[in-house]
Amino acid sequence: MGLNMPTKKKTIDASALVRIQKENFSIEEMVSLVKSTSKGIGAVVVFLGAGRDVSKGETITMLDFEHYPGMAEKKLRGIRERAIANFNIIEMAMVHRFGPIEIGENIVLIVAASAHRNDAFMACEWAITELKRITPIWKREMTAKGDVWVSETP
Amino acid sequence: MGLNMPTKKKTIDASALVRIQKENFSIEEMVSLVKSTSKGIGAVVVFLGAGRDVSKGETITMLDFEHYPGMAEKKLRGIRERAIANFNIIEMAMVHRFGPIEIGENIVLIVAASAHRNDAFMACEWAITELKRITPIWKREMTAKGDVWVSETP
Amino acid sequence: MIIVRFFAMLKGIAKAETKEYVVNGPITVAELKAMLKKDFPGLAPALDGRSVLISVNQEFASKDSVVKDGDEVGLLPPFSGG
Amino acid sequence: MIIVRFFAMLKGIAKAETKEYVVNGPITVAELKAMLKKDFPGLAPALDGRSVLISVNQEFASKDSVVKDGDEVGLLPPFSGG
Repeated sequence: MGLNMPTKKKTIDASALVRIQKENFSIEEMVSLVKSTSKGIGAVVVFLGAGRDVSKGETITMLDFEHYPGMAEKKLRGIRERAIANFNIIEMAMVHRFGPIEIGENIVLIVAASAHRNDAFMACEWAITELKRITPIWKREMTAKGDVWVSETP
Repeated sequence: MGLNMPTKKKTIDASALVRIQKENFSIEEMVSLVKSTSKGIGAVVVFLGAGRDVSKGETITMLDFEHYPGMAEKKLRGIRERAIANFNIIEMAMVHRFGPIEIGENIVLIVAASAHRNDAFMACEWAITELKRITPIWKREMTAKGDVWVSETP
Repeated sequence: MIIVRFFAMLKGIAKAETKEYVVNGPITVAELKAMLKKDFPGLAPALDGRSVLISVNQEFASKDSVVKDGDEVGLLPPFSGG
Repeated sequence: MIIVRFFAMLKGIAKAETKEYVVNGPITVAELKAMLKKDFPGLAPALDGRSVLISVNQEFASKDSVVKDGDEVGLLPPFSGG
């Protein structure tokens, strides 16, 4: 009766799971896509980055993201592959937006799915840290004092 | 120009943020509700628990959750309040379902929102662990060998 | 009257969802447990072990906690939510 | 031809998005940097510092990496995605 049989995983094209896009994304849709890959998923951890109204004490009125088309996607695909190889997760999705982003809007989404929650938490946290470290994406903050390219990732 | 002014927080009734319900929940809706409380939110971490098809090597065909009405909600409200008091988060929402739940369906949702991501990760992980520890909710697994109440929380 | 609520597998063992007791004055949780074991012998192992928690008016209680007329007592087997 | 792409604040300093160089043979990243500094003196501090990374064909490169005809080079200031 299927005792100890590993649950089958459905393969989904990486281009659906890793995306850099101008338009907003649906959290529900990305979570559903990830969940659809395996009935063995018991835990999903999502990181959502949103535009804050204050950064280092400055009031922000708007954000603008630039990316290196091609290379940014490649780096995200690499992060997803390493996450799956190095953590005990079943699937991961990553979406980052570019272009103008209003305060409160979504910027980035990472979805990590595993059988047990600890693996999904670890992989999700690692992936967003790695994204910030190696993905060629740049943020410009519009403040009352003018526009500034953010050069430090906290 | 608002330098270092703490971003204002909008208070939302706890009954919208902490719920035990039979019907499914919308992740998007709960994340939006939490995000609506402050423009200072830069990071949202979500934990979603779903029904797995295998548990301890047994194939599961369906789940059924029972809760102690009143006490379960009270415990979740307490977890939310302690999360906000003890972690540097802005808001938290918690939803747990009861009744029959199919494999792959959503069971529990925790949404933690903060200015910076580390706080939201820590609070979200703490909250799901605490939920499992102190909330009077019980899971019954339907397997080929019969129905079993799960008595160990891993 | 004290109302005792059974949950999960305890409901199956007791073959009941609730049990009501009329008391003349306050009693302890330990005394209530003794009454329950008499009425539901099948619950004895669970009530004697450490894994079943007791709540009084929806707050966790100890064996010395006082239960009085109008109180609601819960017999809570190990939780498995989440 | 080698195409050099400027990003974020470097685009503002260079007042250009790209710069193309015709080369007779392979050169190193260090040699390409010297050419860029000559054509865009404003980029010198960024190119001499450690914070700007260089990519060749969308992979991170070092100063000794070889750049040849048809390659795409990226001048990448510190990332701030996420």
